[in-house]
Amino acid sequence: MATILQLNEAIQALVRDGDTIALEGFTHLIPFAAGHEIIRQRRRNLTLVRMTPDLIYDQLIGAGCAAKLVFSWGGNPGVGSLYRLRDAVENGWPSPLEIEEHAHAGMATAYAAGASGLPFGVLRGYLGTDLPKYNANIKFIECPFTGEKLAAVPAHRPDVTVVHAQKADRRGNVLMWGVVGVQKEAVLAAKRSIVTVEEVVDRLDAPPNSVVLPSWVVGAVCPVKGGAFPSYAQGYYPRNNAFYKKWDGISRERETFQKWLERHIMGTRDFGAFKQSLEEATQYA
Amino acid sequence: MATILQLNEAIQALVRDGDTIALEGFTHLIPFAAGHEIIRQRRRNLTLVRMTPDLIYDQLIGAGCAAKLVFSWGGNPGVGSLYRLRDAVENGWPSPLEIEEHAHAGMATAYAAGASGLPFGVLRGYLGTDLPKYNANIKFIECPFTGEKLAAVPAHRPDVTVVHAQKADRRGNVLMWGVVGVQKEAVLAAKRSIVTVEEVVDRLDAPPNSVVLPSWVVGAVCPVKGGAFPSYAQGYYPRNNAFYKKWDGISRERETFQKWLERHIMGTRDFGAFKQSLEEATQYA
Amino acid sequence: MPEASYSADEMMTIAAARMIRNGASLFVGIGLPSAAANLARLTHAPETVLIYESGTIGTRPSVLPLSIGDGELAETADAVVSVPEMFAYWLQGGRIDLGFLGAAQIDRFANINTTVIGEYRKPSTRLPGAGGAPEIATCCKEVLITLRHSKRAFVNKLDFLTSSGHMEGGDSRERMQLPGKGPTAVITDLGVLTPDPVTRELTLTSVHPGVTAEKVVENTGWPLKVAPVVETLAPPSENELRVLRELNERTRRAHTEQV
Amino acid sequence: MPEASYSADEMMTIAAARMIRNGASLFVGIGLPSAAANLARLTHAPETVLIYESGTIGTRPSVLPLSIGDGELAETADAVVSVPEMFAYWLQGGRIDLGFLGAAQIDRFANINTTVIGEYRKPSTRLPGAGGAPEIATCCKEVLITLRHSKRAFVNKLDFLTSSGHMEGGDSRERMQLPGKGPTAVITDLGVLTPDPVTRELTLTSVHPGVTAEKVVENTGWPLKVAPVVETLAPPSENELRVLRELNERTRRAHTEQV
Repeated sequence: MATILQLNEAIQALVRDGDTIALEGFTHLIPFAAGHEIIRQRRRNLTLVRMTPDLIYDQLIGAGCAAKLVFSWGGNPGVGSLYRLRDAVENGWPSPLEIEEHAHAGMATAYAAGASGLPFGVLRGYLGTDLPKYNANIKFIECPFTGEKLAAVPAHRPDVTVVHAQKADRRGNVLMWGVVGVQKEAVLAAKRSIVTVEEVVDRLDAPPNSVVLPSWVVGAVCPVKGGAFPSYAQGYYPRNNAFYKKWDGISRERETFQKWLERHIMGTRDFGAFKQSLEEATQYA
Repeated sequence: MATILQLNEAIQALVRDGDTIALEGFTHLIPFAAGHEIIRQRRRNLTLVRMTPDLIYDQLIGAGCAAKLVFSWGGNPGVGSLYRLRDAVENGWPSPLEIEEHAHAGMATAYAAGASGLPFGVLRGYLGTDLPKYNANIKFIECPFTGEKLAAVPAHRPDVTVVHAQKADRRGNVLMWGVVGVQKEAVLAAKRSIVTVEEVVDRLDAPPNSVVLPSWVVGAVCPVKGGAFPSYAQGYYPRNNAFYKKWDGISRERETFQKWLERHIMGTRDFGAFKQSLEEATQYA
Repeated sequence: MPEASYSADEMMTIAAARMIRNGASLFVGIGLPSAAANLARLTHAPETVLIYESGTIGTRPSVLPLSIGDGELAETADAVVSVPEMFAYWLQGGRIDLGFLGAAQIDRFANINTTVIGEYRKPSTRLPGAGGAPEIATCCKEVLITLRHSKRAFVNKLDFLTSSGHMEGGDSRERMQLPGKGPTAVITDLGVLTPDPVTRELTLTSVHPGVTAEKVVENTGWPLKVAPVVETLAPPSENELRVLRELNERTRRAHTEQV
Repeated sequence: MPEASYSADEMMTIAAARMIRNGASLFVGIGLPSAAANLARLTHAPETVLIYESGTIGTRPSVLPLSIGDGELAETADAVVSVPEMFAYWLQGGRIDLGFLGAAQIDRFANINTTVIGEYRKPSTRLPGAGGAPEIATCCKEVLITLRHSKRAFVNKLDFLTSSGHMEGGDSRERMQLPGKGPTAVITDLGVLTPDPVTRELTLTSVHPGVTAEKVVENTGWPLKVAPVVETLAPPSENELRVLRELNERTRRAHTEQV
């Protein structure tokens, strides 16, 4: 059964230095509040797994939490580069970052294999590309019936998966909807899990066949209103595209990034205070 | 784009002698009306694929439509045997029936592999059982990363899949809910498909993330009110458990079965007439 | 309560229900397993998570389903997933504490047959087949089996091995790398057999009230090992019996509406 | 309409949009592909089924999404599926008529690079990487590629092969058993290249109004083959230009709300 906790307690209890951790959410429902709390609690040497590192991993990497990144598309969506990721890969700042690079199909297959209790997943992928040259976790196998050549990737089995969802009930059953990405697979593939939610309600009122994570497969549920900002929560608030664009300027240079990090993340108590500090900075900018 | 057709036209156009055909629906939404129409149109030498043959394949087998059955659980759920299936397997009546026998996990994996465009699927299954001795379509492979032994089954790729759903809109987009079984996978795995529906509506009003088959992946949509009887359509009518029990008596002997078949299926024009004839038989019984 | 006031089947169902820990996730087959699981949920184990292979998770039916996919299972479930997802993410994913199976034949190492009596290609009786059982037997953390005791059912050699128990005994299951730990109890209408911790051979460890160890041995098709001390289980409590009978009566009424 | 009244980028988008057959299912990347696909949908191809890798099928956004998973894509979709399902059942399932990709580098056989400029382990520029592109390039029945024409982009040798086009040309793609038939056109801000039916080498077959074949050759990093007759495409129609500009303007406004 999931325990309903404050986010800082959940990160304290469930995320350890050196963990392999997946903070998932495909554009939608990205668990930014949890990412910030990991930065605040100064976790180190994490292996970060995520299809699209997005701003959330740019922040974790720039803050020095990561030793390795497993990913398939590392840009600022619709804007450009992730400069903290690039600085770590190209210049080893603030520390060297090992990368294990996949395509989306391979990452999705690896999460699904993890959720399925299989050691590996099979896909019609990677054929002809240079990716297998640089990633020993991409192999090729033969179909035992037709002899066709297919790609194989080992299952993702994160120590911890963190996702954000719209709702949980008081027993810790979780409901999400809209673009649901690989969140369910990432939670089911993980040894431990944290779900931040917009709200905790008396009754989920989940429509038939919706994406529900029953309480007993979730570790901790943490209410964090707005916890996916600047990504979005369908039915609650839209994606803050302006912030995604603004991040380009904040993250381009180490100095501006560090000032932003110190002021808005390290200098705030929690995600509510972070958002207030961001608002104040905008008002008086 | 799906074409909206009468059921007899759809069966006429899309189901051919010798086809491999999957009529799916896991207890719920079993496409009985379509099964009856295949019997009426006297299709022969079909390879019938279905996890649970249920009454629908007992009827098709007894009527002489089938040459082969691919399945994983062949009983009358909660009642007992499927006598027409047993008579075909044990005594070759009305004609010999080849069987290819799986477990549910293998069948589900094979449909998912078919939907995924893969030649085979992998599962942690069949280990230690006698099933692989009698089914050449169960092989074992090694994980290329861990060396673990896992089962492999070839993908199901039916010539035609037929399912029943609650609703379609006028463009042929299909919505189903409740126990959705392997229907989506079976449709996506097939070369051609027919979906019978309770009703055709102006707007689907599908909840987010519900099970929708977009019109362009469906061959024909056929409105058949009550077309899943005696199974059920959630939100429309319950399972007719009494008929499932009654089938035990109807199907036990060849003679009673044949009389039932002649009177209620061969002797009726369509599924509406079938149900009326069944009602009359009950009234005057 | 006088002895004759309950049947052997009722005692079997109640004995099986008692083995279910509150809060456990249960993968449930139709028939006796379903009755026992629901009885547990309605008595001492209200937090039990019932899972049926039709894709219904955390379901709370008011009557026993006739089929594994009855509408009420979906209506009262916490979540309803597709069948491929059920087998891949939930069962194979190793999330289920307890699998609950019936059987037509069982051998001394709790391997079971639900496929054929006689030769596979020329069966004397064709049974329904595997269904979800082989992977329930291997992927659940633990497995319970319930069936009626008879020499026809408790056989020296299975006609067909449908679902793996402890294979040839000893560590043969582990060597095969089957994920779960296999059957931990077989509950019959006479008593309960549990595998020997070392040899994994089924051993009679308790009997139902009024049943002797001799009677169980007589009804077993191999020379059944009997524990040095065989416990006698407590008879059904009034509450267990009342809840079970009400459940069966609700079920009977619900499944006999006119066609 | 006078020639200077539209930009080369607008012409590129419009030329790409014109290649989209009404009713086709399209797997769409962000940026130019998304603009072209939505322009097609808003002009000659209203029945086009737009699919984004975020899991949105048959979506009808009123503005261009900034990300591949913007909320409006889900709200206006016929169906929203999980990402594993999208890649397995929909893309790998072979259901998509047309994949639409951008690129940082392309070679003469329409293989593309979106991973790194320079050495992989010591890149001069680290690009976002593969995303969905490798499997879009192999599993869609047909692929269109759009990018701006320059010697930096149209290179003699890719720094990294991210997504397979026609490999080494000839039948090398077929020999590798890639399921789809690969890139059928490359649409740039100067014109359109199509693979030679036999050698599969990209060949200049049409130019935008006012562009010469020489200019395209000059901006290509290998000795570009030029078709015997190079067609000049029709300039943007008033309607194409109006719809595209309105779309871009709506998009600009929607993506600049205050933080």
